[in-house]
Amino acid sequence: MNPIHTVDYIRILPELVLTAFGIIVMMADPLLKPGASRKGLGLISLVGTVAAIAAVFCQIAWMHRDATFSQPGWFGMVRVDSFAIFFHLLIPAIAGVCILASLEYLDAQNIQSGEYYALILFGTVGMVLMSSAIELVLIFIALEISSISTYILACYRRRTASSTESAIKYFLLGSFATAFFLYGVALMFGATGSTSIPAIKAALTNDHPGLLAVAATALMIVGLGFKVASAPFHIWTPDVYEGAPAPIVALMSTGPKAAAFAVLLRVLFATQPTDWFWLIWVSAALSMTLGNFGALMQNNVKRLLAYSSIAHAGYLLVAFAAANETGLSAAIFYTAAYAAMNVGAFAVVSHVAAGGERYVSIDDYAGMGRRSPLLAFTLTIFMLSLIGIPATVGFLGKFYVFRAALSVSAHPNAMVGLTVIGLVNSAVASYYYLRLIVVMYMREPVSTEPLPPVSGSMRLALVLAAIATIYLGVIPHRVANSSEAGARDLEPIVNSAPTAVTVTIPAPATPAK
Amino acid sequence: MVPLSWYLILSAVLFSLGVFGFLLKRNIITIFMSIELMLNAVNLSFVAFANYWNMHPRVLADGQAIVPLSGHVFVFFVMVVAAAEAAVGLAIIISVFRTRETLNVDRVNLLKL
Amino acid sequence: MILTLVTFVPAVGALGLMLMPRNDRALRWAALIISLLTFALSLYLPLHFDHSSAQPFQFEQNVNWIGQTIHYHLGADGISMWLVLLTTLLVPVSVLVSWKSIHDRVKEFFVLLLLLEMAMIGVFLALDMFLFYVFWEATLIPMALLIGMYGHDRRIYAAVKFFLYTMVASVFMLAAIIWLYTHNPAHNFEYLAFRDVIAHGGFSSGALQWLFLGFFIAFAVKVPLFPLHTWLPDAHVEAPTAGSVLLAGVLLKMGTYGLLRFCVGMFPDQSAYNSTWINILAVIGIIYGALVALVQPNLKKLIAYSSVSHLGFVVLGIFSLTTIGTDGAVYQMLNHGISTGTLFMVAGMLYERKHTYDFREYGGLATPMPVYATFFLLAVLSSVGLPLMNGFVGEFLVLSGTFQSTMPHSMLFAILGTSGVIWGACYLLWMYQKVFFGPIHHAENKSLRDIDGRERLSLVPLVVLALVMGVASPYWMRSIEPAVVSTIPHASANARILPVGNDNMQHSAGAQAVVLSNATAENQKAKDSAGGQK
Amino acid sequence: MVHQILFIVFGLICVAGAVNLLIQKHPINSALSLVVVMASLALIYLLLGAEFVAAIQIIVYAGAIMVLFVFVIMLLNAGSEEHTTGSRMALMVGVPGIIILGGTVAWMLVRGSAGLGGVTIGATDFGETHQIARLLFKDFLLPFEVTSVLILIAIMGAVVLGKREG
Amino acid sequence: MTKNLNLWVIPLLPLAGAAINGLLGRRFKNSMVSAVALLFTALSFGWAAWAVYSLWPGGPAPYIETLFPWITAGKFSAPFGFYLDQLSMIMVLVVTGVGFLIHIYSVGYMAHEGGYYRFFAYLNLFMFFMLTLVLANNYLLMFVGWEGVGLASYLLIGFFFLKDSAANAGKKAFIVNRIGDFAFLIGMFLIIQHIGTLNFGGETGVFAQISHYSKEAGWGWITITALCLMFGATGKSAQIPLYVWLPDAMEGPTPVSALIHAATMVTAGIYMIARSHAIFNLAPHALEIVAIIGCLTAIFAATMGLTQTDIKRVLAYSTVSQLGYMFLACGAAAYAAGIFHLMTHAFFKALLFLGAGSVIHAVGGEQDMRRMGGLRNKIPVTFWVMTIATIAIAGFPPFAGFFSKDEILGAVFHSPYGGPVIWAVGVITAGLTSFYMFRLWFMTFFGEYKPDAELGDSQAIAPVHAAPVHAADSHGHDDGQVHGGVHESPWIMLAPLVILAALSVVGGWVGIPKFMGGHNEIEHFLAPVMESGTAGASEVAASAEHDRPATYTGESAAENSGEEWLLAGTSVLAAALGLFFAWLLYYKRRELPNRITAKMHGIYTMVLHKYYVDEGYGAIFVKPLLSLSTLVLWKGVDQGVIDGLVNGAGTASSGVGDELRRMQSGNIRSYAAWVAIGGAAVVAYMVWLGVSR
Repeated sequence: MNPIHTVDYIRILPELVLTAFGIIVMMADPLLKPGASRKGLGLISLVGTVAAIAAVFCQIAWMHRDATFSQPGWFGMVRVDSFAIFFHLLIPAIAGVCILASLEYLDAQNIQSGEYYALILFGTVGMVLMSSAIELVLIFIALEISSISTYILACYRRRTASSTESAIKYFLLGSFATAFFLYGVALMFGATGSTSIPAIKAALTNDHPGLLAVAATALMIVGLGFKVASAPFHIWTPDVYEGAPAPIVALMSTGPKAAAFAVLLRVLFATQPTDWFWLIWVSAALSMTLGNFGALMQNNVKRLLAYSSIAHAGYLLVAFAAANETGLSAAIFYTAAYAAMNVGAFAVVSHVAAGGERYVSIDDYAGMGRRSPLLAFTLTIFMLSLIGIPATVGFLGKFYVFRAALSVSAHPNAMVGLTVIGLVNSAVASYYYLRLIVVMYMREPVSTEPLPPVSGSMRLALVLAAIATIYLGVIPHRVANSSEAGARDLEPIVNSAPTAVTVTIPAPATPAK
Repeated sequence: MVPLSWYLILSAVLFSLGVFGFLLKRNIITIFMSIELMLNAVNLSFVAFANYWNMHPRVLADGQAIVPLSGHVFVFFVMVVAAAEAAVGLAIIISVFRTRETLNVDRVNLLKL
Repeated sequence: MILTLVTFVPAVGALGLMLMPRNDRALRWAALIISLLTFALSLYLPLHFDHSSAQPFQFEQNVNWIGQTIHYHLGADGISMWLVLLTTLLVPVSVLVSWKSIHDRVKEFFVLLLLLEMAMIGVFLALDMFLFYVFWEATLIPMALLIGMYGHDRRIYAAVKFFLYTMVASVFMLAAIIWLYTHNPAHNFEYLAFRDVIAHGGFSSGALQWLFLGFFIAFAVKVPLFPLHTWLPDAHVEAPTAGSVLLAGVLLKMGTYGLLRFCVGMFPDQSAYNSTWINILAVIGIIYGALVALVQPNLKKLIAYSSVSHLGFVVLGIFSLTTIGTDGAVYQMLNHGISTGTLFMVAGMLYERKHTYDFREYGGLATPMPVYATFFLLAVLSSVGLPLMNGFVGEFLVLSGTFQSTMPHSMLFAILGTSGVIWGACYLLWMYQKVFFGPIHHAENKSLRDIDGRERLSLVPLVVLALVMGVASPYWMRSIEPAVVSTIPHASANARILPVGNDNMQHSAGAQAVVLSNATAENQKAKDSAGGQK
Repeated sequence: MVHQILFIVFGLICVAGAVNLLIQKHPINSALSLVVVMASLALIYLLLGAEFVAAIQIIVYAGAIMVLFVFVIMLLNAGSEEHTTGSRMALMVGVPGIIILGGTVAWMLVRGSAGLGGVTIGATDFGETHQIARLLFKDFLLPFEVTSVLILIAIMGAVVLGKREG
Repeated sequence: MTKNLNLWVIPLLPLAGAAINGLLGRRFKNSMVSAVALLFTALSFGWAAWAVYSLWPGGPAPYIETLFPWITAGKFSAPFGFYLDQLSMIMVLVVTGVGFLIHIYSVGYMAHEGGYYRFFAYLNLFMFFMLTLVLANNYLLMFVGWEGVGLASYLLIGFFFLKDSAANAGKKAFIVNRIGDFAFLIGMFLIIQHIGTLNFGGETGVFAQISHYSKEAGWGWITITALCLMFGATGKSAQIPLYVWLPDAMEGPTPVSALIHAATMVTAGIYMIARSHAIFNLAPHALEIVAIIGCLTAIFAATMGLTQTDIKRVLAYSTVSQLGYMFLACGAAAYAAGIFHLMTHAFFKALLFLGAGSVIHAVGGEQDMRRMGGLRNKIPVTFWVMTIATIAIAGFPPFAGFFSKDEILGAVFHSPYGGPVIWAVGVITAGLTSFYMFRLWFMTFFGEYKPDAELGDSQAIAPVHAAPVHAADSHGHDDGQVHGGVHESPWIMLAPLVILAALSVVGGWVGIPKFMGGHNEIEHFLAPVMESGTAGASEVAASAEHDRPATYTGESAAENSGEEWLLAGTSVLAAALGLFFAWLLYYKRRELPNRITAKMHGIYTMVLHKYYVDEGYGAIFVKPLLSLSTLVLWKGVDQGVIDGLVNGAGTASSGVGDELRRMQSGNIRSYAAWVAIGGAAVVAYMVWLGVSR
């Protein structure tokens, strides 16, 4: 008899779809003559992401049909709950926008290879899988899939030294961190005898977690902290982002990050929040401060955005520190918020950068308001959102985060302190984001050479991102609700969530069966 | 028979040596090797723990028995990943060499500040 | 509903403008028409304002916005209503002012202007703290861009300074708002709910103090209160005329409005507790601003510092925590909006002709441009606080309110504040003389053309209003006072005045009855009680 | 007893190999010393009764991966590394870091408060291939399948990055 | 009550005139402008006269009329209300009457000036505010007029605004007045706080309520209030210490000096004190201070008048000194006398100024008396009216000045707040007055005409701000027409002079005191007012140590007429002495003055420079203030400290940012080091945590 049921295939439907399209693209590539534009493949892969999203909707429908759907499947490997669904929707969307942004970029850099798109799709598979995996083995593999594909993509402008350098840095440090993560997993396996998160959760909550478990958690935090670029493991970010192709930065600063955050959530909340509260607190404060202050004097837009992404990871960690349901939903929402605005920003960057990524310094944006109103306008929206001006998603994201931070019962003063640090940071940050706006609108252009016309695909990408930024900023109900649902679904695993930070051993886990 | 902690300490030592290698070696390939060393250290502890749990089976709160062998499986997957990483990593190293004509990691520092 | 219309007609108009082709003439007219339409709509408010209703707010609209917690809640009371009218009046005026002076990137200019109007109106009408904060921050961007895109030489510095100052400050307010929300059992951001929570929440005075400061700092920067004022001169000097007009006319009022509605309205005890040092700052502001204005070599800088001085009066009045003082403060907000707005407009007209604000370039202009001189003089007088002009009513009420206040040392503050009338005369007359009197040193000044019809058209309403408001203040007071009374519950207790019957009560009872809608009642009561004592 | 002697022997060989990896100047020597480490590790696996793991350790690691390394080293005919002082941080910050890290972990393990105690482990009859196979192809089927994607990416990556321009 | 008088029309008519001239005047012909101005002034005079008549006699004064509320807030409310009692009757008639005459005069005088319409618009505006001031039914409305006249005088002094001196003088006048108003406001606040209203009349008015209080022995709030009001009055009425603006105010066209700075505006302070007598009567200390300030100002200004050579400035100082008399009267609680002198002074001082104007007009804008002389038969009419005025002000019976001045001196002598000493000072002042007036008279009309005399020390004479010697430069006469030598002014200018001359003669007869067989109508007329508020006060006073009623009335002194004759005689004698010396020094032996000045050079220069008061104020207040504002506040605090901090924070944080970026050495191994140390920290912390549990 076949122990695997149909529903199990539904549980990994998006992954299947993405893989299928990836393979199609990969196969189709040799059929095109070398040197020809790969736009067509790009469109196919775009369709792939859309199909993946459709698949997710099918999953949602299924979920509504039978309740057991969100139980663990594949012998406790994956768990497609609303938490996973949220990221299932988010990540392919990101990938889609990045592909849109890449279409003209590749031609501009004259890179003709379909594998590019295939790699994006496969990487997406990994990320999507990360968000639904609840078994460390699977998590590890998914993580590696997304990482390795991004290593390769980062290296894609391989004629240029900067690109390869960023790739090697990313690769070496990435594997370095992975080793830490693995060591943590190993110790965790030693502590609990299992690598399945629910099991670990159960083991840790029942008998008093020993030193091994704590050390294991620590090492896993190191590994994942590297992936989400939170201080003090953020240090690779600026170099890698500067060297990598802009659309790929758009992807890797949002997609893998979101996925990694998902994993971090699942892992962290399998353990005792009291263990890591101060860890996250410090890391959050550090990330925000280092990120923002590092960005203050940046003249390279890509580096600037890299630092800003560190800072935003910090804001996100604030929500982690809140460690209750509102905190979770805030964190989940923030990933989406950050993705929306950051992808948009990098899309603009990748267009302005033009062939060989020549124009990436702030001065190249001078007088953008005249040279290309559309780009300037959209970029302004993204910057405002990154600052956290109301009516943009950036503001709501921060708002939810700090609301969560202030609503925790334990450590109230610590959290108020963290909130103040965060808010002051966002005020400081407004300076360098504003700089970009200032340059675009208040300076006269230095290079009279007109910007390349914005292609339809890029327009679409920008408009999509901008609309998402504004829409989520003004009418966020649906997304906010689904993020809350996600948080609630994480709760069975994180059953200590509502009474989050309390030293008392929480009630035993409801068996996830 | 050997105490578990011996194995673990050996793995810890190997891991630390791997980190040392990463920090102190200049040749990118060697650095990559020290990463492999770290992975091996991890594998050792996996196997050791698997063995330990095999001797001390226990039942989790939700009535599931733990599966000691998953440690071995994990090692298996780690090796797969390591192989994949090796392929990609070496490819990257090659393209770095093509653009830089050097394998000295200290010379690969265009991107800074 | 009407409030929503008033608020968002400009925004819709801005969208429309964005889609219009770059035809400057058409854009100008479109902007003018939209802003006038907004003004017409806003006129609905005073006409349909119910002076007898016991409701604190009128024309309310309250619907869920984000979930149950965040509402889209607009409402107007006497205070916000008039501030909204001030806004809707000043915007078309500033459109007229920038008619010729803006010729580059006209479209962006008017779009920003209209967006700014939307945000400003929203600030005054929002009754949901979240919504309020949204509008509050939303004013930042258009203003900063107006300064930075259309300003003068050091415009970028000014724009960034303005932005950062306000941004940093308002962040603390956000923290306070969120904190209050998380401790609000009703789990919403309703202003009134917050009031109740603070009143009955049993928070420690320490917590209240922090919250109060959180709000206070945000508003104090906007006012701007000494020593947080240094962004103002730069912003004003660099801003285009329309920008200055709106900045001085409305944005500063957002600060004082916030102080009144939120700091005083929500934290009565803390306000009383902190009144002393705040009043000290206000008085310093009055005198300091005046003295610094006195020695400015630059027309616009002088006016900017005069704003610091004038807003000091407003703060003084608010933190006298008396009905009279606060009435005066609110009235003074409107006055300052009109008089200083006018001053900036006339200054801008001068700039259009000669492209400098430096006094040394001027002098003796009364001969070539008499009409202009007249308007300028009227503006100056209204801002000097000459009786029968609007400025006097406000200052007088503020000062007498402060004088009677039971807050510590208030009498001293009142006396020091009163000295402001001297300083005001000093620097404003000095300015006027520098520009208009004395021999003409620069030959080209002999041939400066007097202001034309459009410019007169933009000035006349303000000047007329300044005169009318100086003569017929009760028309405004009758809607302002109930609002003030409901905002500061025990204001009357803070006054040291001996209640007596004013004989005009008997003489023109008719007029009185109209004037004091529900204030009369309590006056009467107070009188009776006093009579009892006598 | 035999166990312990064997463990100590192979453990020492491991460490020696690892140290040699560090001190060797020429990458090829480092690679060979790494092979030594791996081989002896395989033997330690055997001590732990993990035949399957031991086997693939030899086949995959020593066999495949290290060959790949050596191949690349030859391809780029990397000479012995010259000593550059690119980063003081590595010494000033990193070394203490490692010492703290290793020290803490080791201390923790020795202190045995890992809840595991000083239990002794050794060869057992478990870890035979068929058990692993059952696990691998039932419980861990999904990861196993997913690795195919991983391999695919690796191949593609190698191809993309490796192939000459054009 | 009686029929509605619509008092509001009286001030509004001139306002209408001002509005018409101000808005449309530029398009009018001069004749049209003057027609409008004169018409509306005349109308308002007529209306005032009618109003007074219809209350006269013994009508139910005071008549109160409340139009509509102006300021209402909380428990406070101030309406637009007008108040007509005997006091305001006199004032309104003086203002409108004299004002009308001066309007007529101006038609001729200003005929050739630029900005003709502007002048009349301002003049009418002034009338409006002045009438508001005198008719107001509450302090606040009075304050409207109070500030308004200040504005009007600002505009009119600065009428020749192309002259810096004129502009400065106008500004100075306004600001100095503002200093007074500052005190006035404080006074009002005090009244509001303690009484709750600012209205004069009515059963709840200030005066009705204040009568419930009893006289203050010490320094209670009433005294403070009174002092505040008094200080306000010193500003408007140019008393020490705020008199400095008035001499400079002579920069304005002469009719302005006549109307505003002699006849009407400057007397507002006196009027205000008289109006508030109910308050002052309760504050003996305040009264004493008023008296002292009054007499000090009187003598002080008189001495300064001795040395001035600018004809208008002499008159200016004499005005200050005369105002001192009125203050003195108020201080002696002889308000009626004060008002009486106010009226007579309005006549002859207006006359003097207009006459001086006519002289200046005749000699083509020259104002320095040393360039005049021998004009008596060149401009006979002017000469004769000036003579009358001079006699009147010098205080020779039976001219107007004599009676009012005598009334005051008598009152002072008897008053508890005055006494013989102050009386003596007053008499000396009288002597000085007559001296410098006749000096002016002789210097101008006698001797020989020397239009281009060498002015040795004109520089020295030149006062700080305004240089009267150059005053004529842009004074339109020269540009206007070519002067064929000295010529008499046109009749439109002379007619008002003649009328005023007549008034200066007979004006005093309404106040012939008892002992001269008259019966002091004016005092009887004002009695109801002056007695009104003081019911409580007087009975307290009666019970107090001295049995005189607080308000001085001639009756009280009627019985011992011998003493009265003596007092009157003394003052006349003093005047005579003054005349004699003037004759001696400036007619008989013209070389004497120079010798004397050479002798007592120190004192002379000091007096010549008006005791360096202006310089003193400049050195003590103005300059330090300006430098403080510039150096300390603006450059120091504002740009130095605050902006320094702000920008410093900016640079500091960017510096921090720069340092942080150093972490990004770009070297993989150091990055790994960071990761390692971070990992070590994390692990160490966690293990420590685990152990500590």
